[in-house]
Parts: sequence; structure tokens; C-alpha cells
Amino acid sequence: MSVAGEQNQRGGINVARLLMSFGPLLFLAALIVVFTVLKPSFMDPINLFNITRQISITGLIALGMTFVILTAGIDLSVGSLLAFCGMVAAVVAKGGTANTLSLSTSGTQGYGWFAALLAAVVVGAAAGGVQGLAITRLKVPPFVVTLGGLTVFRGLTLTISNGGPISGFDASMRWFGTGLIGPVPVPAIIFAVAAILCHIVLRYTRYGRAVYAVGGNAEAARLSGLRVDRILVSVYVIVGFFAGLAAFVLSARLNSSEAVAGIGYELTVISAVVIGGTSLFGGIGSVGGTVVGAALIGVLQNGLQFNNVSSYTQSIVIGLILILAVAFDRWLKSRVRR
Amino acid sequence: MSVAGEQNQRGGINVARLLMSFGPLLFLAALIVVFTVLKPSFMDPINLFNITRQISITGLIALGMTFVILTAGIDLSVGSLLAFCGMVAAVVAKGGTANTLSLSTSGTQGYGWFAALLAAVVVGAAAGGVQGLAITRLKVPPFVVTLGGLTVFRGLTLTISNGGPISGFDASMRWFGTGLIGPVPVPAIIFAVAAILCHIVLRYTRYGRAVYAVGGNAEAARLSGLRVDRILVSVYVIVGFFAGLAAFVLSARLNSSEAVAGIGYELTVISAVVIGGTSLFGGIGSVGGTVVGAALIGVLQNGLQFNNVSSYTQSIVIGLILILAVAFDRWLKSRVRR
Amino acid sequence: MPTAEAASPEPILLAVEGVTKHFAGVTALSDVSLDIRPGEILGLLGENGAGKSTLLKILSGVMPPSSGRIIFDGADYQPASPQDAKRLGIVTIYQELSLIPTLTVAENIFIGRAPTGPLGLVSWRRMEEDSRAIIARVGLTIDPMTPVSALSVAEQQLVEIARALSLKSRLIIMDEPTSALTETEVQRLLSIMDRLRRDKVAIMFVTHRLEEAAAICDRMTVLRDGRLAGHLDRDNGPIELPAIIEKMVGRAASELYARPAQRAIAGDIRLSVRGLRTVRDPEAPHAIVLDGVDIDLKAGEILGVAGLVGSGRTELARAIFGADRIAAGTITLDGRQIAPASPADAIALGIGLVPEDRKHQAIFAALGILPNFSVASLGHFSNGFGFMAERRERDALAGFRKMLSIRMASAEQAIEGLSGGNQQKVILARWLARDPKVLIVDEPTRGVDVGAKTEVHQILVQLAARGIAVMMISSELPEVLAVSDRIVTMRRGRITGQMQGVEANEEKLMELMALDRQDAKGQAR
Amino acid sequence: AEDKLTILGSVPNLGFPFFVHMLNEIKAEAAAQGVNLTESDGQNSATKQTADIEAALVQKVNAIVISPLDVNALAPAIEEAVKAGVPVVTIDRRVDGVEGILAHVGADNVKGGEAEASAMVAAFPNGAKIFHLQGQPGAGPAIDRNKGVHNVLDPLKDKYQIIFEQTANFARAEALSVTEAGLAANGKPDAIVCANDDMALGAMEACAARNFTDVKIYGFDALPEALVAVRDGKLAGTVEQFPGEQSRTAVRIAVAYAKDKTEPKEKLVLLTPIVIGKDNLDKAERIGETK
Ligand SMILES: Nc1ncnc2c1ncn2[C@@H]1O[C@H](COP(=O)(O)OP(=O)(O)OP(=O)(O)O)[C@@H](O)[C@H]1O
Ligand SMILES: Nc1ncnc2c1ncn2[C@@H]1O[C@H](COP(=O)(O)OP(=O)(O)OP(=O)(O)O)[C@@H](O)[C@H]1O
Ligand SMILES: [Mg+2]
Ligand SMILES: [Mg+2]
Repeated sequence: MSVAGEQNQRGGINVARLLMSFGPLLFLAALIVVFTVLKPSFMDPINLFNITRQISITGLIALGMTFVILTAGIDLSVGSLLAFCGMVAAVVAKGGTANTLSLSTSGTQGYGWFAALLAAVVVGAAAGGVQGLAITRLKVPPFVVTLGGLTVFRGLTLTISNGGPISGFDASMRWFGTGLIGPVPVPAIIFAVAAILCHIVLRYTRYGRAVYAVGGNAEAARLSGLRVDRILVSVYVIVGFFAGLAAFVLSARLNSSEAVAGIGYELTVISAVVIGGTSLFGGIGSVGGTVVGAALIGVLQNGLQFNNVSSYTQSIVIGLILILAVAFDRWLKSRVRR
Repeated sequence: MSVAGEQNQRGGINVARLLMSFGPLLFLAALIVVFTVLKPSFMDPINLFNITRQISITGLIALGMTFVILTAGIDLSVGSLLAFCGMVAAVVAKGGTANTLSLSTSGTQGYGWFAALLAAVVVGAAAGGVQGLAITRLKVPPFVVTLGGLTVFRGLTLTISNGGPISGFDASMRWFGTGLIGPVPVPAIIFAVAAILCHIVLRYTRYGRAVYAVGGNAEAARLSGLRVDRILVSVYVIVGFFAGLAAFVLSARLNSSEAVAGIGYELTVISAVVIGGTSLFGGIGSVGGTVVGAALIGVLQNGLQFNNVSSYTQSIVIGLILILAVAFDRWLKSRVRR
Repeated sequence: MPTAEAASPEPILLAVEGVTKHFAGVTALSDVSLDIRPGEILGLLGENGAGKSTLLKILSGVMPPSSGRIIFDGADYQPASPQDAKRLGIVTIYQELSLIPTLTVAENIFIGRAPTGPLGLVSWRRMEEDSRAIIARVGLTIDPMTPVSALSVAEQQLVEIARALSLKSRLIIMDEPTSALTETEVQRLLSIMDRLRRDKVAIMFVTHRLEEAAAICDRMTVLRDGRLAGHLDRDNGPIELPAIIEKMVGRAASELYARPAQRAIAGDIRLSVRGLRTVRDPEAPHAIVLDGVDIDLKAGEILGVAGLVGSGRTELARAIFGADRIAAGTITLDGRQIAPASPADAIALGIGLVPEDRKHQAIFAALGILPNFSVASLGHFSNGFGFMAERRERDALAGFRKMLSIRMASAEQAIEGLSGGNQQKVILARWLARDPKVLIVDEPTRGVDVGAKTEVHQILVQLAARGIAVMMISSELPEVLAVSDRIVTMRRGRITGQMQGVEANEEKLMELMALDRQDAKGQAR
Repeated sequence: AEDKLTILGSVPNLGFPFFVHMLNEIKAEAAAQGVNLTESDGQNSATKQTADIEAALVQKVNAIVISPLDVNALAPAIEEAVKAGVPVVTIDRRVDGVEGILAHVGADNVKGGEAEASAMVAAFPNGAKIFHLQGQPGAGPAIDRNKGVHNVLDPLKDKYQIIFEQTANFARAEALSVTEAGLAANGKPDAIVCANDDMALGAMEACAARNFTDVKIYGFDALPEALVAVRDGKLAGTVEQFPGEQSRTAVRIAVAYAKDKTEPKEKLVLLTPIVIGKDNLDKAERIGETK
């Protein structure tokens, strides 16, 4: 290979790299332009902050899901786990299942927001860990284990709440859902900080690189001396942790934990990750992509609602645009490689 | 390798084979024994036929899904496609969207059951084909294409039905859902015949061989002269066809096509396939396994309901048993391999 | 530390005592014992399926033995995972490459031990620089930030070797590290091994190229059918190839490369390629691009294609086979111009290709031997209604099993469970079953043992004798010299020379393979 | 001792508090009547509810009390029960076209939607700008309630404009997001009409966040949580359909018939849905649960 060839190749790769990460981003930008043209008030800061707040819940889970999918795994239980952790947080925050309905709490009987947050993330991480162990020890595929988890956690949630919601948290807890720091909603800040941390972990730590390695080829990773099983368990702990964190934020935002929360979230979350360019076969992907994927879905939903598009048409448009966004990304990549 | 060794290995493999295909079956048998002991009337022929009728809808789709998963693909759109095809069948059967609610039709304005059936399966197969083309031509992963399909087909269904159901078919059409041949429900017979045909196709035809090859190693399949893209498209056509057939049977059984039909079916259907031992990574699996998987889920639901287990507990038990059934299967296989 | 043997200056580093390993009914190893000392290169030889890789996998902690004992450095050694082996300084180069395709070369080299900077964060810059130096040791000049999936098999092999060499090791286990390499790289590796020997590293070396083994090994241990067939020691004079072969196969050695003297081929031109150019494939951006290749292939001849790694031989084969897109040029088969747009087209026209990367491009690992065998001839083995004619299929497989002496338990057995050489024979059988007009074989004996290699050569010769035009790409010059009627050499996507087989020798070929034709310079892309 | 009677109590979806309450009331009344109860949760699937009925028929239950998920799709299963001689009483949603149903006890969702919209109209005699949050597309109650709302508002289009109409799938979190988008796009409305209480509570949070405390928000179902919000003046009203009363009446009718073939006095018991506001909180069935 000649020197000229090499340089060219390198240059090619850099441009490719740039555009590859920009594929979904370009698409997102195009969407924003379209919606702004349709209705300029789409760009109103209030609306933009609404969108950031809205994507923060599924976005947080999508961060954890990125780890899981990078290992070629999947977690279908996140929606149910979110409901479960939210219910646990509510029980802790209210000091029991009694008095579940008062919308304004004096905050005297409960254990406070910190205990609630802790309970949510610990339960989430533990539940994820149990699923991870089932995957690695019992050798049951992640799809099956977490599909089981999906129904088990929903059943547990309904059992502890007896079907009803638990509502009414104190102001300090509610701040995590509804508060602002300057003009920025607190959930959006939590999401941003979490995304940056996840990016650093995946890109700049040995652990993160090991996650990619396991997803790239688990057998080769094992032969290279990585503790594959531990890494697999850890990613389910991480996604469980984020489901717990998202549950806490959602409960704080709604001032209520509901047994029916999070139904169908697994598909939204996985979409965000996949649209962001992470391969379901593992080893390829990034946190940045996931954030863009989550934003794309959020902007699409908000923009269509903003224009009061009928819900039937919304379904059709959202489905087509998801496919188009990914098709565009593939097309761009194949062009750039030439 | 000594001659003794060879013989030994042969023996080993045969026992392994037997037990491998019997893993989920053993588990199913155990479940049936447990439920019969708990409540002997579980074995009442009427109940057993009820179960066969109940599993026939998702079972039919699971047959098609087996083809898809054997190629390492997935189809999340089946639930929505079922609703869509059901609505199309209803429109054809009733000769339009007018007069949608009369439960008893004179049958004069419609085009009859055959046209309805034909419309359902043709539309299903065509929709599957379009998705298959998006997968092979646009190079968008099956997960994304069919996730898009999931929302698109639901939106289309709602659009043609304007949200409401279309009800009331003539007796000849209803026979496919509620009729009996001897003591056996017609849907169960349709399912059984379809399962046998699928088994023959996958096991004894060159097309079936090609499906396994494409799933086992797509690149090697291409270099062996298989038209990989065509085969990929074909499996989505097949699953679409079965979604259409299932839709027809379901509409006939309920005497109604609903816009909300089939929500969440994708997970039930994929569970049946995976519990039956088909690998989500392609190349491994069988129709027999899928039938057992579908039966296992059906028996579990019926048995728990039969014993008046509370609905919340049902969720928990079903989730755990799904995981256990697959874990048992893996354990058995690993034992046999030693 | 107590010494095991008085005569030896070095204590035994690793001793295997009576190790046995069973798989689902197969006994892969039976009561095998051997030992190795620091600063020693031990050759581990045997036919395909003799149990070499199995033994090495046990040593590197991939799987436990069924029974027997291993002693490392004087202590009982029972690794539970490759990690345990690594910690003790036992480093392995696996036969089936163990790189992670989605990661870059640099990351693969530093897997699990990436250099970190402040805050314990991975330093990508240092990783790139250090890995550039590490791969340079084995003569690789690719960009370390290239993903491994874009490398050829040979390059991957070199990366894997480079990685192993960069680890602190006391014992290096090499399972066929040279199978994908050409002479130059092999020589470089052998000299590196020699240096390691002087640094008192112990090396266990598996190869099917006996010349290499004879050149570098201090001692050899030979396995046959999972049992110890004997030890050979250089101290008692140089190790002769026939002696090794006799131990391996259990009978007196037949002639290596048993090609009858090259016949003058007078067949018609069957395949003719003119001005063939390929485009850069977006899926494989680093692949060599063919730059105007002219080549003729006559019925009944074996055309050897020689070249260094990256010379474009594989690309030529793929282009003819319709697997890659062609930018310009014509291909003529039996006087008719053809333009295969896919392998399916090429196959229908009577062209076959045995690809170089068996694992990724040829075998269906989880499927049985029968479907692996018949996948390219489904039409042939099925009736008009599309149903498989299994009886015929099985009979055909049984015939090839005998002809190629494939060691297998049953037609249902997963091909994964076969040794590499036997897998290769099944792939050959896949194409023989089609009875092609033109058969292109890319590294046909990669990982195939001497006995089977001779068989493969004989098969190729027989095919040619039947009038089939055979194009054989091989990185093993002795092999090219032994079977080819005519030989062409390639470099950078161009043909650099050709000669009759009888006129050729290694020196001449090496010279042509390294030759940059004047007009090839400066327009390599 | 004589065998106790067994009845099947089936509701469409125990994921929703409304139906949990319904089943609880069925349970309580069954206990009071001294009969065994087999519970069934349709899990939002017509096939599941059908399967439950089929299983119950095999077990030879003496009567069936059911709130069908979908009036058309459940008709064949109910027909089968009638044919098997098992008395069926339907609650809440009425199955047309099946002969021989013992009785129906219900409050029409269309009527409820009409009541909800009428209450809103009454609150804004001079007209209003309205957001309308609809239920899950295709679901029976969503269709009926939507119909009721439009029955009232469509003729008054000039004064009462629905400027924003979206589904929030009966879910609180979605209602919150959708309302946020609606507020950003259209500014403050005068009223928000929602197809259930969960969505009303979600819309309430969205308005609270923007400090739009004077938007009148209407819910549906009169869940305790909504009643609290009505009491506190955060919701303007919610529609009460008396599900508990419906359930208990249905069980009484079914058990009476199963015991000694007592025909019900009326085959059709229709409770008129009312809108609960701050002033008539005491009329709410579940007001006791808000203490
Ligand atoms: N995972 C496995 N399951 C079953 N049988 C196996 C497995 N691995 C190896 N074997 C069998 O064990 C025997 C020894 O195989 P091994 O791979 O050690 O041979 P080898 O000497 O390395 O051959 P080669 O030179 O072809 O690489 C073979 O008969 C093979 O079929
Ligand atoms: N499938 C592939 N994907 C991406 N790159 C490839 C692929 N195959 C080959 N290459 C690239 O093409 C170049 C030449 O390939 P290769 O080494 O196979 O050539 P060759 O002449 O066939 O040599 P050899 O036969 O020794 O492997 C290498 O630099 C490699 O990076
Ligand atoms: Mg080997
Ligand atoms: Mg090559």
C-alpha cells in the first residue's frame, strides 16, 4: 500500500467518522428546520425545554440500554422495572402504602427524597443484577430473561400498589421532576450529566472498552482474558440503575407513581439506541448517538403534536421517519466510504 | 479417532438430539401434570380444545416468525399487521366500511369469506414483502424496519376503521373461528395443518435448507450461490402471510375486527419461537419447537386462570416459568453434551 | 528451585502428565504427557484432528482436562479461565483467530490493558503510538486505528502475533500462527522466535508446514489420534521430515507434494480475463483494488497464483466469481463473454470458489456436515418440486468422505466439531459435488496436515486431468511450485510475471512477487 | 353441606384503578352473598378475556358477571355462555345482538362524555377554547367518550372550539407531555377535557408548571385521587359512573338468578352518569377513600 494510498485512506476515515456520527444528527437538524418552518413557535425556548424534559426519562434508560446493546444484549424489562422502582420510591417517600392519595403531603411520615432516590436506584440495579445473573449463570438468552422480567416486575408493581397509584410527594422530591436551574429543567440536567458520564466511561475507561470488546466477540474477549460474565452482569446492573433513576425523576415530575407507568417504553428506548447507530449485534455504537436518537424521537413526537396532527397520522409518520432516519444514516455511511 | 469412539459419539449425538428436542416438551408435560393434579377438570377435552383454539392465533404467526428468526431477523410488526389485515378482511367481508356494527349480516353486500381471506393474506404478505425490501435494499436492520411497521400498520388500521371495530360476519366466515370438525375446533386444525406444512418446508425442501444457511452465515450463503436477499424478503412475506391468516381466523372467531387487536402479540409470538429453542442469532431451530413453545404459553395461561390465580400473581408466575423453561432446556443440553 | 533432570541446565517450566479430554463421546486426547523448558521451542505436530489445539486450549485455560495433571513452574496448574493463564505469563495465539472485529487494531493489541493517563482514563494517543511500534515488529505498516474487520486473514494473523509478543510471557503457545502467512512474514516470525528463545521464553509451536518446524524447533512432540506418538529431539542430529511424517501418520511417508512432472498443457483457453479493474468497495475500504489484470486459464491446467500478502490475489478470485463489483474489463468463459453479477451467477456458469477465510466465508458453524456439504448444489440434490433428495445427498457425501478421507462421526454432526483440516475437506467436497468448469481455490490447504495436503493436491491434479481449469492461490511457495502447471505472480493488484511450472523456483518467484513494475508505481490506487 | 355457588367476575384490565375498584366491589358483594368468585383480568386483550370465559365454562360456573373489553369482540364468548345455560350479567358496556343476556347494568360512556362536555359548557357560558385529550385509539371507552364530547360540542362549534385534540393513551405521563406541547403551541386554553382522570391529572401538572392555575380541567371515572384534586380545586370536575353500584347490583341479580331462577325486575339498569364538582363531592361513590 503506497503512502499516497494510506493518506487518502486516513483522510477518508476521518471524514467518514465525522459524517457517520453526524448522520442521525443531520436528520434531526432537518426535522427541526421543517417543524420551525411549519410553526415558528416550535423554536420557543419553552417548547425546546419541554422537549428536553420529555426525552430525559426515556433518555436516561436509553443510556443504560446503550451499555446492554453494546454487549449484543437487550433489556425488554425496563418499562416494567421503571414502574416497579417508581412504586418502591413512592412507598419509601410516603413511608408506606397508606395515605397514598393526598396530593399534597406534609412530608412528616415519609423518609424523604434521598431515601426514595436511593431505594429506586438500588432496587433497579439489584433487579438488573438478578437478570444479569440469570443470563450468565442459567445461560438463558437476554431476550427471554428480560421478557420474563417484563411480566414479573409488572406483576410485582401491581401487587404492591394493588393496581392504584401512589401520589403526592413533598416539594424537595418534586424539584427533581419539575424544578429549574436557571431556565433549564432539572430532569434535562440530570440527563445531560448522566450522558456525559456514560460517554466518558464508555470511551475512556478500560471497563468501557471491555464492554465494546465483549459485544464485538464474546468468545474472543474471553480468550483475551476479560471476565466476560462479570461485564455482562454489570451492564444489566447499569440499565437497572438508570431505570431506577428515571423512575424517580418520572414520579417526581408526575407527583405520582403509577402501576401502569412505562408500558411500551422498552421499544422507545431501544429505538433511541438503534437510531443512534448502535448495532443490535454488539460492539458498535456510542452514547452520543443514543442522545441524538432520543432527541430525534422526542422532537418528532413533540413536533407532530405541536402541529396538532391527528394521532392516526402521527403513528404512520413516526414509523416511516424512524425507518428513513436509519436508512439515511446507512446511505451516508456507504457513500462516505467510497 | 477409534472406531469405538465413533460409535460412542453417534450414540451420544442421538440421545442428545432426542433430549434436545424434548427439553421444552418435558417441561410442557410437567406443567400439564401439575395442573391436572391441582384440578382434574383441566384435562376435560373441552378445556384442551379451548387451549388449542386459543394458541392457534399466536401460533400461526409464530410459525411465520420461525422462518424470520431462523434468518437472524425479527418482526415486531406482527401485532399491528394482524389488526391491519383483520380490518381489511372485515371491509372486504362487509363490502365497505359502512354498516360496520350490525352483528348479524345478511351477507348480501359483502364479498364473502373467500375474498376476505384472500385479501387478508395478500395484504399481509405484501406488507411483509415491503418490509423485507426495506431491510434488504435500504440496509435498515429488521428490528428498525418492523418497529416502524408496528406503528405504521397501527396507524393505517385506525385510519381505515376510524378507530372503531367492524363487526358482524356471515356464518360461513364465522365457521373458520368458531366451527368444529368432529370435536376439534377449526382454528386448531388450521394451525396444525399449517405447522405440518411449515415443518415439511423447513426440513425437507431446498428452500428450507437455504433459510437455515442464510441464518447460519449470510456471507457464506452468498458465496455458496444462494440469493440471500430474495430469501430474506421471502421470510417476511411468509410471516406477513401468516399474520393475515391469523387475522382472518381471529376476526371470524370474535365476529369482529378491532383496531386494537394484536397489541403486544409480537412479544408473545417471539417468546413461543424462542422457548421452542430457535436461536435469535439464526440458523438453529425448528417448527416443532415453536409449536411446543406456543403450547407451553397457552397451557400456562389457561392453567393459572383455571386455578383462579390472581391476575397479578399470574404475571409473576408466567414470567418466572418462561425463564425456567428455557433454563431447563439449556441445562438439559449442557448435560447431554458432556 | 529443585531441578527435575540433572542433565539439563534449565528446570522444567511446564509438564503435562497423562492428560485426557473427552467431548460428547469423542476422545480428543488420551493420556498425553510432555514437558517444556525455558528457552526451548517445542514443536507440537500431528494430523488434523490429532488433538493439538485441544491440548493447547487446556493449557491456556479455555477448557479443563477430563483427567490428568499439569505442573507449571513446579506447582499444580489448574487455570479456570484464560485470565488465570495470562496472569502466570502463559500467552496464546489461537488457531481460530481471537481478535475482536469491531475494534481497532490498537485496541485489540491493548485489550484489557489500555494505557491510561491522568484520572485513569484511557489515552488513545499513546495506545495508537505504542501499537504502531508493536505491529511494526512483525512487519505490519497498517494504521493501528483501522478496525480489524477490514483486515485480511494474514494481517489479522500478524496482529494476533504482535499482540502476543507484546505481552510479558514465560510461555507462548502458538497454534498454527503461520498458516495464513507468506514466506517473508514466516521468516520474520521465525527470527523473532529465535530471539525469544535466547531470552529464555518457552514456545510451543504448532504448524503443518514441517520445514518450518524442522528449521526452528529444538524438540518435537507428535500426536496421533489423541495419543502420544513419540518425541523427536534435535540433540541427536537434525530432525528429518520423513521421520516426522512417519510418526504423524503411523506409516512410512509418501512423497511430499506428489505432483507428477508438469505436463505440457495443450487444452483450450477456458477462462480469459482482460483489463480487469475493481472499484473500492464501501464495505471493505482497505481492500486492494485490481488495476488491469490479464490472465488466461486453460482447461485441464492448474494455474498457481503467487504473491505477497495484500497483492490482490483474493480480490482477483472474488472479482471473477462475481463476489465483488467490477469497474472495467472483460471475462470470457469458453469463448463467451460473461458478466457474473453475483456468486450465484458465477456458479450457474460453472465457476466455483473455495474462499480463504473458512470460518467467516465458508462454513455454517452450527449446521450439520450434510447441509454444509450440499449448500452449493441444492438444485442438484433436490427434485422438481423442490424437495431434497436426501438419499442421493447422503450417498454423495459418503463418496467424498471416502475420497478425501474426511474424519467425521456422522452427516448430522455440526461442522464446528471437526478439526480445521477436516472442515476444509468438507468445503472442497462442496465444490467437487458441483463438478465445475473452473475451480478457484484460495489457500486450499490452509491449516491442512501433510497427509491431507497431499490428498488435496492429488485431488486438484485429478480435477485438472478431468479437464477442469483450476486456479490455485497459495502463500506457500513449495505448494505452488509442486502442483502448478503454470504460475503467475501478483503485486498491488497487477500481474508481475508468469512462467511455466517446470521453469520456476522459489527465488524467481520471490523476485517477481516483490517486483514493482515501472508503470505500477505512483498509481497504486 | 351444600356446594357453594361459583360466579365468574371478569373485568377488562386490572392495570387500571377503575377496574380494580370494579373487581373489588364484585368481590365484596360476592362475599356478602356467600358465593365463590373466580376472578378474571382481560389484560386489555379480547382473546384473553374470551379464553377466561371459556375456561370458566369448562369449570361450570353458575353465573358470569362481566365488564367486556369490547362489546363486539366479546359477543361470541358471551353467546357461548348463554348457550351453555349460564346466566350472564354485563356491567358498564353493553353487548348488543346477543339474545338471552340476563341483564345489563351500566352507565353509558357516550352519556358520560356528553355530561362531561355539558359541565364544561355550563362553566363557560360565553364560549371557550378547549384542549381535548382522548383515550387509547381504538379502545371502546375512548371511542364512546370521544363521541359523547363531540355530540355536545360539535353543534356549538362557533363558541366552543377544540383548538388542540390529541390522544394521550389514557396515561398520565403522556398527558403531561402532550399538554406541554399543546400549551407551547397554542397558549393557555380555557378548559381541558380529558377522557379519564389519569390524563386529567397529567394535564393538571403541565398547567401547574406553567402557572396556568385557572384552566378548568375535566376528568372521567371519579377516582379517589381525582376527587381529592376536585376538592382542592385543582380539577374542575370528573364524571362519576358509579362502577361500584353497577358491580354490586350486577352480582345481586346474577346470584339471585343462579340460586333460584329469580328473574331480575328490570333487564336494563342504567345509572345516569353525573359530573362531580366541588359542590357535590358527597355524591361520589369513592369519596370515602379520600379521607
Ligand atoms: N468442541 C468440540 N466438540 C466436540 N469435538 C471436538 C471439539 N473440539 C475438538 N473436537 C474433536 O477433538 C479432536 C481433536 O481436535 P483438535 O482441534 O484438537 O485437532 P488439531 O490437532 O488441532 O487439528 P488441526 O490440525 O486440524 O487443527 C477432533 O476429532 C475434533 O473433532
Ligand atoms: N473482506 C475484506 N474486507 C476488508 N478488507 C479486505 C478484505 N479482504 C482483503 N482486504 C484487504 O485487502 C488487502 C489485500 O487482501 P489480501 O491480503 O487478501 O490479498 P491477497 O493478495 O489475496 O493476499 P493473501 O492471499 O496473501 O491474503 C489487505 O490489505 C486487506 O486489508
Ligand atoms: Mg488445531
Ligand atoms: Mg488472500
